[in-house]
Amino acid sequence: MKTNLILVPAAVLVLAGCATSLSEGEAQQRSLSMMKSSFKAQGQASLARLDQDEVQAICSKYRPGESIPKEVTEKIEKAQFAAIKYPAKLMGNWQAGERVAQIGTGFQFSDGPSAPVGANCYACHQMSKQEISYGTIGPSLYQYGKLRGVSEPMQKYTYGKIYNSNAYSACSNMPRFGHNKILTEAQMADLTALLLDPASPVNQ
Amino acid sequence: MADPMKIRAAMLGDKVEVKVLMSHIMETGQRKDAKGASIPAHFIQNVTAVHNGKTVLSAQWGPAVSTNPFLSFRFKGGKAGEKVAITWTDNKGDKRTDEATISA
Amino acid sequence: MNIQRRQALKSGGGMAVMAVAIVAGLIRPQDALAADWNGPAFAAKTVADTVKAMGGASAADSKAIQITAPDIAENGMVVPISVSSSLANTQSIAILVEKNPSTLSASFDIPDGTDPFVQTRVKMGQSSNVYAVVKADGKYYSAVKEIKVTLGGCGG
Amino acid sequence: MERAAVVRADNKDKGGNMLKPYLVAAVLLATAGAANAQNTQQEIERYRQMIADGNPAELYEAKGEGIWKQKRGPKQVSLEQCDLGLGAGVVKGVYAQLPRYFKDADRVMDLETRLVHCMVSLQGISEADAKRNPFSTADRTSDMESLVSFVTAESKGVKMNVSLSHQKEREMYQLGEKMFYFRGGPYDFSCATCHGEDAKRIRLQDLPNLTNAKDAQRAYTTWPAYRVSQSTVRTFQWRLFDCFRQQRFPALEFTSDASVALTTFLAKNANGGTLAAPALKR
Repeated sequence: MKTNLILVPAAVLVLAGCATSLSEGEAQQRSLSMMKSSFKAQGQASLARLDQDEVQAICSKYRPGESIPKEVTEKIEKAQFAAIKYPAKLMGNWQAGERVAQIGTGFQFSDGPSAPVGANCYACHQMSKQEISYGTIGPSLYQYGKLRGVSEPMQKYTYGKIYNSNAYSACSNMPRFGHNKILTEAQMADLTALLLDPASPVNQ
Repeated sequence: MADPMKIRAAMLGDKVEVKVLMSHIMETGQRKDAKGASIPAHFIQNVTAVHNGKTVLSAQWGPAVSTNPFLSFRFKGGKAGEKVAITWTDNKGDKRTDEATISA
Repeated sequence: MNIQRRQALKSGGGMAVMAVAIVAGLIRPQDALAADWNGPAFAAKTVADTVKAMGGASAADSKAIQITAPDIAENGMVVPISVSSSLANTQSIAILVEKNPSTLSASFDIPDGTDPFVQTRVKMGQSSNVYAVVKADGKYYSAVKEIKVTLGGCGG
Repeated sequence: MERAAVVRADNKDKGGNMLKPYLVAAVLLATAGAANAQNTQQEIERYRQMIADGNPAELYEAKGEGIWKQKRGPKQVSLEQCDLGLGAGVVKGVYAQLPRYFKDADRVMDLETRLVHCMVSLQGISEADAKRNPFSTADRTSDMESLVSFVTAESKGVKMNVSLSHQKEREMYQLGEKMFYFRGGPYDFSCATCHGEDAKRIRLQDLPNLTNAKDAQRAYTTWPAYRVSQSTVRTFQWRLFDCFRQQRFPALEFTSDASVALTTFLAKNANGGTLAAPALKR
């Protein structure tokens, strides 16, 4: 009996400890203010990069693989899609696209103002047979165009997906290259060509 | 002053197997520091290993040997408890000698 | 350095830049002052010139030399290479990287009683053939192995 | 046998086409992509094994021990009386229980933060000086890298055992978890973008899923590590700093609250894993 009497308060204490951990809202707020005081601006990376836009704020709430409610994804996709701006010419030059796909620098605080900004496609996607050093965070894009054809709607879809991945897949891992002004129109058109042009190594 | 080496010498059958790690930048002469100034070449040029007064290995290196160089070799005629001494000299004239006792 | 190097590695043509970098440090006059350091051999740009600078006319292919190294190096800054020779009276072993602008990486004198075997690590600016050149009984022999250097990940 | 012969023959007549042997092998196996990837992975694994023997981190461990025992700072004392969590002067096993709450500082601290604390409180070194040189550069070595190598090596073989018994430890864990999923910057990246799913890789580098215990253990217990690509030992503080750089975030300040919070989250997730640091990595 005596041991029981001692054990019970101990258990209560542990529970009380857990109960006083931060609420979801508190944790959110304190985490953000902690980050603001723990990062410092360096090179081209200002503290404003910690200010989330609506998509980033919503997507931070979901874990990878966690299913996101349909009304949430639809809302994001609709708004992001509406903001896509298409150039007159959707397909550029696949050779230039291959160069952009290989470049991994850009927007890091260590990148000087003249450092090239690339799309770094190979970091996450298999693209061609030639490049064996490719990542698997995104799906393989090998024979992307060969499987889908080069129709106008396909060009538009491909350009749009590069411009803003969230227009088609809310909370995608892929950067919104056009929406966030990472790549130029010409670069995105060149990447579209890399994916769709029958002569591109992607489609061999 | 140069940091000490890590030397392991152990009997492997009737031979002594020596493994050495040296603390050296092995600078190629082409890197730049934070201010953009070239860092001068600085690398080990000569390595010798001596056991009982006899040279058991001597080497000449260029800056293409990796930073913090690793070297392994084997020789006959050593016994547990005896010593192996390694010496390196670099292109700036820095020099370092360390010793290890051969383990069984 | 790492960032620049990655960039150099990524833009295929830029690879030579790193390699040139490796040699440039070599050929400074004060380096040649070291007593037992073969300056001309370390300044040589080809396998043939290196063999000549080491004192041989040419090096014959030999199956008695074994190079142990990975087919693919995850990073060119550290490429593990070991060389062993079963040639009688092996006197020296040298490691040469063909596409490093200074071909010779290291050479080892092997006295009597020391195994004709060395293991070390070298830098490679790009994928290249690696040669082991062995002097045995006064003659020069060689073996070759191709080693590929892969690109790294997250973008510099 | 035949396959190997073909590959070797191809190796010999090389003309700068680094893929050729793989393509030959691939054709023979009739499944191009899979064969390619498998060969590459196998060879890289072989590369890792070949460099595993003779880790230059040992040079840093030895140097770090010297710095730990050296009388330094205005007070001319060594760090040997520093309390890293298991009592003054105890080094063995401490890394397995960090980060933790320290009453004397009323703060949760990771190893680097605690070392800075000891340099300030024991040796009389200014905080700014103690934090001045956390990561070595091309032209400058870092005592912190050596000290961390020495301390962590003293926990080799010990199982990770981070406790969340103090309220502030629980809070830091929670804040670190939030940070892990925080998406921001021009690329929308969070830690979870690369480290939230199983069996992914970037280029050829495997990415640990840090939300899965096994991966988290393997990753955390092999930091700090001698990075061959950088020719130096990199600490866990550096690991986070450089991840955020590549996430396109601003610079994470050394020993900041956010760095400790995220470390608490990751270290706790690695509980049960056996420490093998400083390890050797690409």
